[in-house]
Amino acid sequence: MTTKTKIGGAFAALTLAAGLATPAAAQDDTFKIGVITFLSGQAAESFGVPALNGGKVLIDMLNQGGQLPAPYTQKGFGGMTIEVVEVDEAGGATKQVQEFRNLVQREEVDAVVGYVSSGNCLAIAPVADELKAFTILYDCGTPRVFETGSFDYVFRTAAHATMDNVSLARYLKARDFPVESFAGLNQDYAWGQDSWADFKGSMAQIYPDAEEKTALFPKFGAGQYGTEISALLRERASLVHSSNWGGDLQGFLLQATARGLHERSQLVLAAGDHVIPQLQDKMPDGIFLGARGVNGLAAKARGGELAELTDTLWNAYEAEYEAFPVQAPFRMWQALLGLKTAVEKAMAENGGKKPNDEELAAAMEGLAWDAPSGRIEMALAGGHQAIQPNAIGTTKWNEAEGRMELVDVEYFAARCVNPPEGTTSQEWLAAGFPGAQCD
Amino acid sequence: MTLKLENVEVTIQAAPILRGVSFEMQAAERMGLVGRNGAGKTTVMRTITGLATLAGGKVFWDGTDISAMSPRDRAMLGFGYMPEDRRLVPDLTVEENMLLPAWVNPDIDGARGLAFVYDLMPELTKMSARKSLLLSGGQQKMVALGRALIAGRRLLLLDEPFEGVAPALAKRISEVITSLRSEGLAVLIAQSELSHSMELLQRECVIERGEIVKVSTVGQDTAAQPVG
Amino acid sequence: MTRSLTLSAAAAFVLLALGALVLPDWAMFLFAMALAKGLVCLGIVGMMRGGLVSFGQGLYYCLGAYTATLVANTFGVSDIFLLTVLSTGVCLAVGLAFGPLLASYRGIFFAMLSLALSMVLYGSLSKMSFIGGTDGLNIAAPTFLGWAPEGRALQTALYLYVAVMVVIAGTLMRIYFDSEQGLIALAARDNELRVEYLGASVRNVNTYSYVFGAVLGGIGGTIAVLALGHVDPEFAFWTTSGEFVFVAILAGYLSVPSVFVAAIILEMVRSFSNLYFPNTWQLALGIFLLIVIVVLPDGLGSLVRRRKGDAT
Amino acid sequence: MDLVATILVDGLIYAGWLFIVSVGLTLVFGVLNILNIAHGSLYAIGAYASATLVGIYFANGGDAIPWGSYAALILAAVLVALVVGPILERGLLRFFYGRDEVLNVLVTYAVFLILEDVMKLIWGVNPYFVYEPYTLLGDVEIGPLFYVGYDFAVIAAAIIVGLGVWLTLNRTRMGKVVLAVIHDSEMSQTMGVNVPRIYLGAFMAGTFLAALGGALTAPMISVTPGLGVNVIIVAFAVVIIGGLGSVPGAAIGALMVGISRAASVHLLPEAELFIIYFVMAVVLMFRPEGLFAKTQARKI
Repeated sequence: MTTKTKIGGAFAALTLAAGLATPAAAQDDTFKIGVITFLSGQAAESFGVPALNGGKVLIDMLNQGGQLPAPYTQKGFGGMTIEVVEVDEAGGATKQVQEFRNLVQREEVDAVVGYVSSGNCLAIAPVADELKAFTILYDCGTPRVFETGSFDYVFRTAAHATMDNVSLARYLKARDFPVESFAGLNQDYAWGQDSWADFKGSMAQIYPDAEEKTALFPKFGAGQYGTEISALLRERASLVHSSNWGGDLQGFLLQATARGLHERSQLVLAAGDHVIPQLQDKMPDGIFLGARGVNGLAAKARGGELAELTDTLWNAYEAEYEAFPVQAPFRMWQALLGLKTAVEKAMAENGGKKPNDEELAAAMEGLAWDAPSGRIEMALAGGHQAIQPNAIGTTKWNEAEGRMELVDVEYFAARCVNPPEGTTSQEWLAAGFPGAQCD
Repeated sequence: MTLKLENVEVTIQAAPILRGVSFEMQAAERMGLVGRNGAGKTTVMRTITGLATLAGGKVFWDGTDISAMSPRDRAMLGFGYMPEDRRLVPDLTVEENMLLPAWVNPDIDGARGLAFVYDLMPELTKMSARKSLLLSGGQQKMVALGRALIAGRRLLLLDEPFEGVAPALAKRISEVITSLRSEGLAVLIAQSELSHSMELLQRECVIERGEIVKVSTVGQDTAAQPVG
Repeated sequence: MTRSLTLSAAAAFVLLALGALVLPDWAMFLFAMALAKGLVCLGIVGMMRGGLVSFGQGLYYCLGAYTATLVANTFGVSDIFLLTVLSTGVCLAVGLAFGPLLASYRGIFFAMLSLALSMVLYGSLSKMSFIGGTDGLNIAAPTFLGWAPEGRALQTALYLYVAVMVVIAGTLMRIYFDSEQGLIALAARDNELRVEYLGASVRNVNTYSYVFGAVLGGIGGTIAVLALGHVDPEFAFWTTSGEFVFVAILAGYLSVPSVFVAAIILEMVRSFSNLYFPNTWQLALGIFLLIVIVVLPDGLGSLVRRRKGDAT
Repeated sequence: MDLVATILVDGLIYAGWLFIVSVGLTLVFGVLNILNIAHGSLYAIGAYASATLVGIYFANGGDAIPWGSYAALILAAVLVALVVGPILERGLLRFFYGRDEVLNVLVTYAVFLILEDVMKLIWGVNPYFVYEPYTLLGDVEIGPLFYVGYDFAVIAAAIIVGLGVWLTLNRTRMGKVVLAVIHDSEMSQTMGVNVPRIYLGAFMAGTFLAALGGALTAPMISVTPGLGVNVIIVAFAVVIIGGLGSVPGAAIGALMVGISRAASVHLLPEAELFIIYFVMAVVLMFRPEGLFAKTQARKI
């Protein structure tokens, strides 16, 4: 009994501690967002930290007000100062669900913007709906989030990953690249597996005669690709596809180019732009790559109406972090600008009050806005899933200026590389892209 | 007085193993520590080598309190320990096993020690280059004795040197220990029965359930001395 | 003994149930998750009594969670009782298959082999893209004998359910600890050979403890997945199992309730270090682990026992 | 070149790397009886240190003598061993000697967590590159395939490390004293062996080998956070297969894993992830303590 009571005492104390830790009450002149992204682990370097940095640059400019071109001239979100609570995304889905609940229920944030990992997105979406907490998934790629579920309070402001690989196949066709056979090297987890399936599916439509060769799935974070590169060299495929990212992509490129794989096979990278600032001239010329949207170098090269917005953020980012923004900050920008548009739209409708979760969700549904990455339209999943244009280009080192350029860039309209509403991406690929609107 | 244990208490996992053990040994004295299995003989040995942690009491060497001294520093004082289960290094040869104390202690002349041991136990010469892994239990016992002899210039602690050894070999080991009489070092022999060493011991301590119950001069059973 | 055990079980339940009244929403969820994980850790504590530490308890945690999810998604079952029984059954079967094999291993080898088994499950699930691969699967909120609560009611119901499970499992574990088999396990921890000489089979006792651990892992995994709404192969990853071991070590093998207190402490520390040190929460957690291991080498349970010792 | 030869070459290259990262783990376990999860962090620190040092080397006119970068790689591992080794062993691990093996796994797990963030605090999250040493040795053409000369340098390094460790342990007095401590540290103390010093030395040697593994790998990868997580699991598997504490065991374990992995990538890519656990499970099924468990002297 003594044991029980002592432990009971400890338990009661914990209960009390939990009960007392009440958050500061949310104020009406600030808008508090929880930002969840990788601050540690392998995705920190390539996605998490650049995205957070991009977010900070934008939020600082918004909080100062008047720094951005129209329609983003109003200070903060509808005049409210933006406040950020950062959470590290590393640690697995279990931890993320707990942290999400803490953010919403303990920290009482007004909106959550986060999640690079598809697994985390899948886990968070139902919880967000259960808690009726307005949530933006800003980065994760899996189409499954809205294809296997529907959520009232959850929005994804970036296109899902199907677009990346459809665009690659279309790019090959657009440039009349001859493909007799193709092989793949992708990370052994859902992202790599899905990307390969999408690429294979797209190739089956666009290059029906091309032969599918070996598909390698080295362990995530393996670092050593010697054996895989031997296997790929032996295959002599016309193409080698990879959706690797971060350290895995850098390691693969370093080892593959040292052994001449890029001379034997054309390398095509679904999401490869973000390693350019690190690899510089170690990135070989002539690689076809995408950036999961018109992001990074492709956005800079596009010019046009969005040039002012893009350049403003680009320059601010470059000044602050001494590197140009790659895909991750672009996706954070489109999420935050979308949130700003939704908040201000909701305030216009409710008479200028700080909008609650319902009002925000109503405003966000089917919204369209401009971001440095192009026009973002919440066109799928009943207005909860964005589509956006995409671009693929070819790497070329500019010796004179000492920087990597993207040449022969092809831009694809959002409706050319994304499935239409009502079709899952798998069905769409299998049916040969019905309803695709390419110019 | 060379070695003195004063009210030594040792507890292992809350069980008292030694309860106020006290005795003394003189230089060049040969003493037996007799008791049944589990009486605490090995723990007394481990207390002297420093392997067992004292819960109470003190150990003195040459009048200095060495209770807090590490096993290694005690080895440097010239203690040689032969554990009951030999504990040789299986990957090393017989000679290397015996030389090990000399390698780590500059005060020990390995070559001389080795010559002394081979002289005492000529049968070890033949197997000097064999790995101790390949020896029989009895052979290992002799190697362990040789090792203890090289390390132990002042005090020899022998735990059950005759246990599990063929009678002929036991006799041989007994002879070896007997022949040490001229070397002037203190020897403490732990055993459950005295049969092999009666003739070489001067005194014996009887230990029961962690307590010394009797200290007597060998052969004079009646003249129990007070413990202190 | 039986009477006092019944009393303390009842007292423990009342105490836990009080939590449902006073805890804020986020904390009730945190406590429910901690208690569910505590069930898994209780299984490790059971093995620790016999000197074995499983570094692969994530195997059953994951297996239970996936069984519940697949059954729920395939057959539309949402009743929490039925799901618990089914996934526990699967874990029991797997535990019975591996138990006798693992029972002949000791120390670090037992730890590493159990780890390898859970990593094989992790690897297999990661490859199975038809059930979500590494992204995992979602499961809908459970019903309770036809009642389908939402919001706070759902959280409260889940919390009370796990509280009941904790009290039942804890009581059974206490009875097991004090039974002949349990005492043999404790004796085997100190000297296995001596126990074998006495004619008891350490192997059998270790098998029982392992199978009991498997069942508890299954229950814990089922409740965790129903609370979270999501499962992925990470449930079987070695770091997950490592955390269970940490909780078991933090609790010590002396006291049953301290397992659950330890589980709650770990969740709280993790949650707050995450909030206050988003960039260095691993550092904070690591330092916390070290402090616990240094200050409480025999776990929280020893703290209680030490005080008890002082009192008498 | 036929497939079998390719598999052998690839397998050997991978095995060389595996051996370097595992041998320190097995050595530390053998002497200190601690299965060091933080070994993976030491590997990562070695990679960061070598990236930093080689970077400094080339920034200060190293281009004139690029070969000097190899010295910088090794120096980085030595520095890690000299700095981090004593901090961890004297500052932390020595308080846990003789404690439960599994508890000590948790202690090193805590160290692993701490070091992950410490590395982030020192080096940030941006990647480091030192590709110069990787391309310096040129290409080796074997049949229709190109290999990078550096890959074979890693095999050579593995052989040197293996022979070095084995000869030190079995052919020098100090090594034999270490063998005695590995077998029975308690008995060694009573023979006068300075066990704490041996522990420190062995841990520093283990740290050096882990850091060397990282330092040699750094030129072929980008050094980023989270580098150590995967290393530790494969190194565990290798030493468990070979028998904890056995240097030849680590070599055999590395060869078995390396070659079976290479065979799997070429013939059955789907199985690559499992192959290491498969080999481990099969070995443990027949040899519960691994292939070369510590030898025991006969008891009778």
